[in-house]
Amino acid sequence: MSKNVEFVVKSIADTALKNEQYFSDLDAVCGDGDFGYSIARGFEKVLTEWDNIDRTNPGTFLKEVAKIIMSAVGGVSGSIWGTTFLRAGMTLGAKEEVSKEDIVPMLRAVIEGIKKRGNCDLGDKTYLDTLVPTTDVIETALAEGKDALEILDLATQVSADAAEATRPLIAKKGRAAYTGERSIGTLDAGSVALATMIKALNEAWRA
Amino acid sequence: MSKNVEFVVKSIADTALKNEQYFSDLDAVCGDGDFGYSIARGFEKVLTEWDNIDRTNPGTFLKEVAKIIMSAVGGVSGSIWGTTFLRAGMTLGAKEEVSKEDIVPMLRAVIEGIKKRGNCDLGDKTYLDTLVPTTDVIETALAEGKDALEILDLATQVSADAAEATRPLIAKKGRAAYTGERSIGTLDAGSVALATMIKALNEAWRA
Amino acid sequence: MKKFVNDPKDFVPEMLKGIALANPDTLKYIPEYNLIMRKDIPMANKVSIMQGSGSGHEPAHVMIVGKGMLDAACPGNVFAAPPADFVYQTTKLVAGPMGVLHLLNNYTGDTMSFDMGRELAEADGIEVRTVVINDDVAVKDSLYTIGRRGVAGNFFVIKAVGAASEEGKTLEELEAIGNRVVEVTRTMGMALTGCTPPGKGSPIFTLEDDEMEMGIGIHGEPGRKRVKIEPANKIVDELFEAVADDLPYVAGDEVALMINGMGGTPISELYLLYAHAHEIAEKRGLKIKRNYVGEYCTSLEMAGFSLTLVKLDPELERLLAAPAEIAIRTF
Amino acid sequence: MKKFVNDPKDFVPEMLKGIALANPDTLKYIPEYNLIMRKDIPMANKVSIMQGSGSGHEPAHVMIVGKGMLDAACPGNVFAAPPADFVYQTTKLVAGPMGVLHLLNNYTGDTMSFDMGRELAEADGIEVRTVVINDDVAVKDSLYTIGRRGVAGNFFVIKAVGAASEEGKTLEELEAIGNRVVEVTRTMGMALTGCTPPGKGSPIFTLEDDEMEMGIGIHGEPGRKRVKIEPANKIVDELFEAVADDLPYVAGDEVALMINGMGGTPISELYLLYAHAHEIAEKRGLKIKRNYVGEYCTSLEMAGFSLTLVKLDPELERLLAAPAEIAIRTF
Ligand SMILES: Nc1ncnc2c1ncn2[C@@H]1O[C@H](COP(=O)(O)OP(=O)(O)O)[C@@H](O)[C@H]1O
Ligand SMILES: Nc1ncnc2c1ncn2[C@@H]1O[C@H](COP(=O)(O)OP(=O)(O)O)[C@@H](O)[C@H]1O
Ligand SMILES: [Mg+2]
Ligand SMILES: [Mg+2]
Ligand SMILES: [Mg+2]
Ligand SMILES: [Mg+2]
Repeated sequence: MSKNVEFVVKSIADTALKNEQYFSDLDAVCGDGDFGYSIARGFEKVLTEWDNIDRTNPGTFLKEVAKIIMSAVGGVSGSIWGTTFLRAGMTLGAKEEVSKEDIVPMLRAVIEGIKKRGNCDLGDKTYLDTLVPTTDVIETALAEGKDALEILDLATQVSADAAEATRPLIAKKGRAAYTGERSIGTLDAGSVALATMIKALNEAWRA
Repeated sequence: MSKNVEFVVKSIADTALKNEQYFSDLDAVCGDGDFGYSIARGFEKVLTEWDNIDRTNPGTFLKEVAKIIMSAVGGVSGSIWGTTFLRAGMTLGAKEEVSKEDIVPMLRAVIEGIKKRGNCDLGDKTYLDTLVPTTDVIETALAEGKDALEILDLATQVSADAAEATRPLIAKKGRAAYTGERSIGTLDAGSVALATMIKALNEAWRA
Repeated sequence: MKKFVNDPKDFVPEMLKGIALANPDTLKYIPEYNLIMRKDIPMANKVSIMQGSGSGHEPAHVMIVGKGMLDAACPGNVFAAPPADFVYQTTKLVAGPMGVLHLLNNYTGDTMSFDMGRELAEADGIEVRTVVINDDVAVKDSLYTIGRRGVAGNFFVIKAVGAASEEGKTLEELEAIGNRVVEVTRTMGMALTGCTPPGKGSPIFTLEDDEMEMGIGIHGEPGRKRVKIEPANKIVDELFEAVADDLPYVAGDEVALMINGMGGTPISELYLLYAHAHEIAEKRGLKIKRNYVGEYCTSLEMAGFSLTLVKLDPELERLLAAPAEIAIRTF
Repeated sequence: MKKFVNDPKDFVPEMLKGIALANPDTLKYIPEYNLIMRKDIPMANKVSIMQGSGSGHEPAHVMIVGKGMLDAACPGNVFAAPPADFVYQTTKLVAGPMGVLHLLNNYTGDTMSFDMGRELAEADGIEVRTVVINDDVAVKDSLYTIGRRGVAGNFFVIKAVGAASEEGKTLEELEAIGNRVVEVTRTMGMALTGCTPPGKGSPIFTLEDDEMEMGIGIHGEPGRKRVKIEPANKIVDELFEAVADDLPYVAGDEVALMINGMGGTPISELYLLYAHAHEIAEKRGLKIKRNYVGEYCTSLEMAGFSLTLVKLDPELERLLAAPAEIAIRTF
């Protein structure tokens, strides 16, 4: 099975655990302060069961990761991050290996899945607002024939900018939405988490 | 009716009201922090009903003050300060005027009343520990023929010293007693209140 | 963190274990799904009623499982909706021939989990209906697409459908009763302090010594506005007006009035608040037929309260008055 | 001061007004004596039972007036025993032909007021007996001449004599039952925070973020010792040992176990504490026949709890299980 897929999932999980407090604090500004805790518990369970996850192929592996998250984490985070891995896995189907060409279709499938499950769209101040521009830049870079390290650098930069760009938005989904205009000027926790995960992945890849 | 009796009661009441916070704070160190509040409510009611208190003679006046306190203040303070004015009033009986000779018998009756009602004795870290030495010095000074101002000065000095001298004692009565040895090094609230009242009376007398 | 806690991750399971140990004859605890359920459920002649929601709102919902109230509750972690899997597994465990009623407070996370859980249960052939509770007037419908939040008013929905289910009402009938209660129930809350989820270790928000937050939710989310603390009666005035003018409740209406503590406010203060709310209600010509003072839906140890009005009709009044037995009790 | 209060001087009367407004059919409120009493008292065939105590311990005692519990409560101000006059007037109002039972928690102030009130009532020909409650093991008998304090264990005395009085037991019999409950009841409490009486406006004592106070009373009095905060289970271990070894309660004993919240601790934490207390009890071979988790005797908004054990015999168990109705209720 593709070691790269495992590497990416492991890196994301590690980042979620390392930043538990930071992500919760971000969510506490306008939300209910549970975001970091929630995803940390989900990814913690993924790491606990790491060795026993079905590795028949990368698609199955990702779907199993999704199920673990959905049985461990409730509400928005469980549904959204579960959907993320579920859609990515479903896109791969029974393929033995993941190739460059699979990346963008996987990300687009994730975006569609989240839009449906979360009943949300761009500009709602959710993690979509970072995922979409990041996917766009990856798509362009792949088309331009850039290599993995170049693409990771670009994705790190664009996701960081996109997360920062959630500041002026009004939160329209999740518990942060209840504060209305008071959410203006604050960062979307989910977006910062995604940017942080990409940055950490970039660093891990080079290490 | 003796204006002096009214003057003393009025001065004590004013002092209790003015020092409500201070007396409560003292009680809070080892007790339950209600002493200042309790006696303030009692003397407040005395002042509210001031003009209507029965002034047939000084004894009646003092007994009525006692009843007001006992209907307004609960527990230790209501019983102890009520007993104080009750015993003083009973000592005077139906006398029309209070004379110098009445002072020491009044104070001795108060001491006996408190000992009985409070089931306490000297050294228990109660207001007795200040009242008794103060009574002693007044008795001596009267015997030596000192005048009112001299006696007030002496009482002010002795009561302040006696209150300060409660510091090393272990509280054996009231809620402060529950802290046991931790009450060592703290002032007895009731003693400080008495010393403060005498000092204020001394000042008011001269004004 | 001034809390009684061992490992914060065990906070919810240890609490649930306590509930089960305290009620060995009536309740069952299934740790895998944070599930507290009646031992005598499912029944052939009774719809089963369940609610999820996050933890941290106790007694809602795990402590109000019992005859005439909920049949099961499967909360998520503190302030987190239950995983979809909990909802699915619980639905399967409580399902009898008459079906399962899902009650849920209107939050994105709960909706997502219950939607997914319901889809999975329906795929197994279980009939499920859902009543969404959204009584909080602090959040206006028009302003946010997710709609108003569900807060302490959920008690009345649970009590009414719980009593009706004991009478053998069908799933459709219960759904209709639940929705009818939602329509006539309005709440608004406020806080004097924030609260600290054990897993986070620090307060979600902090208020200065002279500040309070109006229009608070039940998850420590900040509310409508932050203002200087006012005398108790002024606060009641403001909440009462916001709640009563929303439906509106008008002179002649028969109502239930609830003062719900948020967890850290002593019951002495709740009764002081009730006294003034009662007097305002009477001044407005509302007839208080039932009253509720205490903790029904809390935010951990937050100091604060919410005020709820329910417009009664004879059937609803009867359902609210019906006897019920729950995990928490005085005697 | 983060409290719901108007003028602090009105705190107690406004709370009492709320209790009366919430229970118009069953309770009477007499403002002159801070008195909450049953409307149907005195009765010809029942001893009347009353307790005073300070305010700030709600639900004790004004909120546990009702059939099968107290017939009247006349509290003093916050943390202050009632004036002797309240005790006297209340005794007169509740006295029927079978006499009046005074219950009092052992504090100097309460004892003085009740002594004076009883003397005055007896002078009027009313028969009065007194049960003094002193269940707190934190304060040792031998060390202080005033004896042990009365704390949350008073609930069991009230419940037992309340049930027995409904059965028509005589004043002597009730006195004996009350004293028997006192003999088999032990409690110890602790606090994570202090509390603020409304009339004072600032906390009675403050604890650092990492400190707790063991052996606390119910008036915000500091306790036995101030130590670093420990995990919940360790705290339960320490209280349980102090309580259980005092009587002692030994393997084979049938007991009631109570976890009582001090006012600011959410019920979620109380059940977490109960879980561990239950397990220790079982490990020691104690048989838990009845359990109690919630707020019974508080210190305003103090965060903390107390643990009580009662050794049961069949009669006491029956009296504790008898139905009762009080001012506070869920439904
Ligand atoms: N409806 C939604 N669809 C997609 N993402 C969302 C939605 N609502 C919130 N989010 C994302 O989830 C993050 C918050 O997650 P979390 O704190 O677990 O949820 P909750 O708001 O239920 O507490 C937000 O920062 C945002 O990025
Ligand atoms: N048994 C007693 N007899 C006489 N005086 C007492 C007794 N107990 C306490 N006192 C006095 O009363 C003061 C405390 O009064 P207060 O705070 O009203 O009583 P409580 O201890 O009931 O809270 C103490 O400082 C002490 O001087
Ligand atoms: Mg959140
Ligand atoms: Mg005191
Ligand atoms: Mg959440
Ligand atoms: Mg006191």
